[in-house]
Amino acid sequence: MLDQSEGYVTSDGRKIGGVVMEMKNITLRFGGVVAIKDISFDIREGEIRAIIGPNGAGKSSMLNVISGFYNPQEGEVWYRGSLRPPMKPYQVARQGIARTFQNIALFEGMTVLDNVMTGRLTKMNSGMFSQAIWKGRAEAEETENREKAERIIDFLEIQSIRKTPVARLPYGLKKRVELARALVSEPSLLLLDEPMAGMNVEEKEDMSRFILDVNDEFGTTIALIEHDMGVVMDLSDRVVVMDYGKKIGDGTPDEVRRNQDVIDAYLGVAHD
Amino acid sequence: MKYKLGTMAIAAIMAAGPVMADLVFPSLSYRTGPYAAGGIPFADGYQDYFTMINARDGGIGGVMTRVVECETGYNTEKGVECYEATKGEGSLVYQPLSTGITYQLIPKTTADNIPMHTMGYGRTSAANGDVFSHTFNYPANYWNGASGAIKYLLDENGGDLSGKKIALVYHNSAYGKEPIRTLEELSKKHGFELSLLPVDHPGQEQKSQWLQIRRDRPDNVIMYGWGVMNQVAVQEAANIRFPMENFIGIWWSGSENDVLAAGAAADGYKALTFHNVGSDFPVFDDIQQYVVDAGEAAGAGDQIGTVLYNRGLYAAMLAAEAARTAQGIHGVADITPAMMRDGMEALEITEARMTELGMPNFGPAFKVSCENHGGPGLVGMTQWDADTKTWSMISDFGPSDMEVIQPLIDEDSAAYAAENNIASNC
Amino acid sequence: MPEQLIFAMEVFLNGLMAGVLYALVALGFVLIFKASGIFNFAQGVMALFAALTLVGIMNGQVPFAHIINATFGTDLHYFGWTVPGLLAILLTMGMMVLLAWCVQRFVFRHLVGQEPIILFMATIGLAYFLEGVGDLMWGSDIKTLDVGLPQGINETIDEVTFGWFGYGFFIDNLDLVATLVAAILVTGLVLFAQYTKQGRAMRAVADDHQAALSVGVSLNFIWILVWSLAGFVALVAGIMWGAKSGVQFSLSLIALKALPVLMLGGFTSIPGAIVGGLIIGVGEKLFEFALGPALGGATENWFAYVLALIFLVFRPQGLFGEKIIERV
Amino acid sequence: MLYREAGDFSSTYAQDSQTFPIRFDRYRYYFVLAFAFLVVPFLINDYWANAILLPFLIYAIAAIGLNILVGYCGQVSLGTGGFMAVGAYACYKLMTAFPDVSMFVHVIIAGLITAMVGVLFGLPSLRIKGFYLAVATLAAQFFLVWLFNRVSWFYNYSASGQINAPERTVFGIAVTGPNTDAWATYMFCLIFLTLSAIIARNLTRGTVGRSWMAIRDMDIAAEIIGVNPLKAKLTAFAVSSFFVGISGALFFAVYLGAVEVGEAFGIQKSFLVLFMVIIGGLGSIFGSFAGAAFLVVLPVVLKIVGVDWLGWPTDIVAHFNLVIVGGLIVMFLIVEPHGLAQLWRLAKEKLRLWPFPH
Repeated sequence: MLDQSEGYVTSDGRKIGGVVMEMKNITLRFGGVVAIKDISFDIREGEIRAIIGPNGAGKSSMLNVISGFYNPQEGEVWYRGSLRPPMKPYQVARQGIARTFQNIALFEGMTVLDNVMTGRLTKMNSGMFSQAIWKGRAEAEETENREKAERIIDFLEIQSIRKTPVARLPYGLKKRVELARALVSEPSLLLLDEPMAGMNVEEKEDMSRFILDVNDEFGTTIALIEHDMGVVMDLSDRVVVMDYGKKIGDGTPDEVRRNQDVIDAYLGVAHD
Repeated sequence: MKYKLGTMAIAAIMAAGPVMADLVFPSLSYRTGPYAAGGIPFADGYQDYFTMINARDGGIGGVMTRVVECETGYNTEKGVECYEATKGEGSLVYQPLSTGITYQLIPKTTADNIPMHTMGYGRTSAANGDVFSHTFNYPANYWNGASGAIKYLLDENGGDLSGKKIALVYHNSAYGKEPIRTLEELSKKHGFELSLLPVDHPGQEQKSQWLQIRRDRPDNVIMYGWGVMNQVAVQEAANIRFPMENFIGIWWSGSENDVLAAGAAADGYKALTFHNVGSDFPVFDDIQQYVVDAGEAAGAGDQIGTVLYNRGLYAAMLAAEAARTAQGIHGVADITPAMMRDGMEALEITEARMTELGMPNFGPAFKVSCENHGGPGLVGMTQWDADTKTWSMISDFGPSDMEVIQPLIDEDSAAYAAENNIASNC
Repeated sequence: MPEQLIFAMEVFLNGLMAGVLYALVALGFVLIFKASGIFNFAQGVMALFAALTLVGIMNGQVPFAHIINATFGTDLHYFGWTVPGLLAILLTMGMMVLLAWCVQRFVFRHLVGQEPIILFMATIGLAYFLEGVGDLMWGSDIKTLDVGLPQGINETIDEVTFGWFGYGFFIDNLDLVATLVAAILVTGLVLFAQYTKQGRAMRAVADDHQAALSVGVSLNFIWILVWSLAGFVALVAGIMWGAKSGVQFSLSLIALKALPVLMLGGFTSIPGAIVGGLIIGVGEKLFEFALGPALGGATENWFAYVLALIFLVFRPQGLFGEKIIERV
Repeated sequence: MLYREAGDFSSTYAQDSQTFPIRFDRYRYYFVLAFAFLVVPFLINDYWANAILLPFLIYAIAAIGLNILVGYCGQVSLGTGGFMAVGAYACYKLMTAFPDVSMFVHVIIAGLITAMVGVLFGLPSLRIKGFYLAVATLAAQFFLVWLFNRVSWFYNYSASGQINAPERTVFGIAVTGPNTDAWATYMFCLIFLTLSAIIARNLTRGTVGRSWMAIRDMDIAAEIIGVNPLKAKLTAFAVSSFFVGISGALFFAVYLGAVEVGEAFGIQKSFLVLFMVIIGGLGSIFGSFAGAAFLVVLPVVLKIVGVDWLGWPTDIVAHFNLVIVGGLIVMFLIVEPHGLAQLWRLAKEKLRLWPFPH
């Protein structure tokens, strides 16, 4: 296991900082069903952290706990050094946690640009009156944030579809727009829910590149869930492996790959 | 040639309408919508009378009449549209046939100098001609109706109503609330106990109200209803075995429509009226001869002789007589709306004149004056016979208690005058 | 027993009866919504149309008489015959099936896969259309509907309760009949849905369109079927209300009484519609009885909605709706 | 090639986000504005004002208001009639209590009061969704109408419960009461409509608008990316009710002059405005105009054609009117489910490429 105190240096030489988020003994139940059972792990500044596991392992539930959509029955969520009280998802978002969704959750009635701009909503706070007359604060703010949005749009290479209604886009592009929407809020923690689900090899490579670039360019801490072992192992710095709501492994890709429990889970050894 | 409104609509710039050489009587009817059943016979009667006058007498004073019908559906906005669409044609008098349309036409007609006749509906205090210069509501209004009902009950009970319980079942709208103040005053004066039972539009469901009546056992029920509310109320009254002869409706609750649905159970139900019922008048022979046989009957032609048809006929007769009076006053045959107003203000209907018109005792004899646009407020009582399916008059047109009503009229009209800075008219 | 309590019991019973009628109207909404996801705004107008057609057929009225007369200068009104009630009901039912077919063929077949709001809007158009056609066909004057239903106070109940409490309860015979008919109708619908091939297909469609389609159920047929059933329910509701108030425009407004029932019972649940109807019926009558005089009366219109609203705030999925689990 | 965007470049983001980025559109907009403000007032007569233009302008304001709630924020409301009544009665109380204040101020304050009431009745939207919410808003409709009918303070204790608009002025020109000029009432309403449309456009293209649309398109996702659903829904209810309240005030004071709550602001009104919004196009300011025009003007046109040109009996025309409006609604839906605004948009797209379709 790695040193828990001060961070580490990755194999490719990036410096990883202190703990951004720490989950302590999280248990989540739906009625009688236990989705997550007593799981603890941490996410560190600047790293790409993956949560993997077979179907039904509780990965998505875990992500939903992080993003505040579910409140766990037991356990503590520590964010930036303090205990996070149960809060509404939008409050979590305002703390700088952004995410994408497994089944794309774009706003279908809006254009790509507007979708991306919704990612800036947490940063925009001009008053209703100013917006109504479209003068002063509101107008300045719009331009300012539009610049930020355009930068991300350029970065993700979706300039040409800027004014296209999202509903008309193909799947792969939608995923990218969703990433843009999450990214534009300049999150200190970016959660990606199966960013490569349903993509072909080429699209997966594109997406991997974008994830690495984001991490590289903006230094964004990323936590991602993924089904596809291969991609994850190449991408991430550390990996948590879940199965049936329990944590069965945690460590660098290499460590995890050698973990017997993980191998069993993925090869489908019967549970007792 | 028929003047086409459409041309006006398209070329609105040249909107000043040509002067027509006929007397235009707009009919803001409602043959559709929730109250169509009440609107159709009235509109038919109104139109048939003028058709007959044209065919029989060659119009009024030698000038042909023309009825311009416009469908309001009992809807205020459509009423405005109808008013604006027809006023340019030299319309002589408006009969909006809806309390809502009346209220919003009162200031408009005054400003446009066109008279309006709201016979047995509309704003009661418009009877004060000193304030409402262009609105007329002779021969009777809602408050006359309330008083007439009480007077009828007084007569029935030997002049004493003290200790009696009377319930008012009313349409929960401006119209239905009209009689409340009058009845409250009268209850103080005569010592009866008044209870109020509002029924919300449309009035399909009145179980609560009639269960309460069954529990409270009032001696009499007075109803100010309209539309489906009437049929349901009569049916519910029959259901709880409320004695029909103790159940009195206002004239808008006293047509065939209101009682037929309940069948034999409605027998004996009473309703107020300000005009006679049935088709036993010479005028109906003329209608048969000049209108029906000529194939000119309005609508489906199946309403002749019904209560509301007679009301339309009566309204048309009063309008025609007012026009004739106006022609006499001003000495011109082709009168303007302003002259029509003068004619209405000087209108006098005598028994002799009604007999002359083939309508003996069709309505009360009365006289309009500048101060009094409401006439004397004479109301009669009719009763339904379910066997023969006919309404018949069971009392003469009698006076109502103006001692109680006049102060209320003065008070309400004074408030209106103050709110709108209206100077004295007379 | 105190007098007020006895009165309250009477009000309660009458509320139940009124509730049955509300439920009957709500049932028509539920049938269509469950099978096709369409919130059928035209249900009330369908009841009016059915009742108008029934009376028209019974009286031997010439359809479109007014427009024919106006166009050709003829003077047609009646054929001169009358049709017995039962036969007329069958003929009217045939008319409603035809209507269902037309609705499916000319409207909803072209709108498959559209959003609910658009389907809802199509039913608005349908309501306008049907109202106009109904008036053109049969005229807009008020008509008396007499298919021989008993009306008036039920003597037996009056006497028995008088014996018990010294105060005879008022129960309308028509309400008793309506309750009986509603019970038969609901039982019939449930049996139909459970034990016939078409019924099972209907339920399959309600559960999952795609899956039903893939096992060879004809959606087209099912939708015509549910619209016909809704037409039948509308006819029954039209008869019950029409017997009381005559057949006329206001009949289409009874749909407004069904909406709070739908909120309470859920748009997709037949038992919900019935229980919801009863709760609304009893609730509004008791409220009017208890607080109406203090508030000035005529509270029934809004009370049903406020009751349903308060209920929904605590249970957003309605009485029998499935609990909504939000997922991302 | 009347209509093209080639050669239209935006060099700043502000230019790019303006309402009419295409020059041709912009010119047409200025032209329509100029025509409405500078030409129509000189041509207008009573018929045009009272039968067509006033109802159109006022319903368009109501439709813009409702469109914000339904079209932009996705909260279906059937309480419009009730909220219009709040505007009307608030305006009436203000007019009679402060006769010397400008009518302009009364109408605005009436709108603000309605906004507050709207927020109150918007609270259940946090729990109730979709058609359930639509039916729940009927509670507001029925309760408000009952309240205004019941409590006589609202109608200054008049005998019948009708309210009448006395004469009130703006800069000394009468805009309410019987002695108004057609141009004055028209201009008064036109100014409100123009302001409403501009404000609505500004709000919907900015921050608030995006949070509304996010809630509409996917409320859960919106919440997770940081939209406060409480704030978004309640602001939508407030802004929507503000406009609806203004339209109610104008409807009573300027257009009809006298109203009775049950008749003028009944459930039918709620449905009518909703139909306008849906037929015009959800989520489109232009659609609000188109829908209002369609439902105000079409019946009048049909009536003129049927009664005045063809000489048919009025009732047959009225019935045909229903059949035609109903039929057209269904037909439009089949051709283009997203309303008149979408039809217009598609036409523009075609025109943009015309005469070279590829």
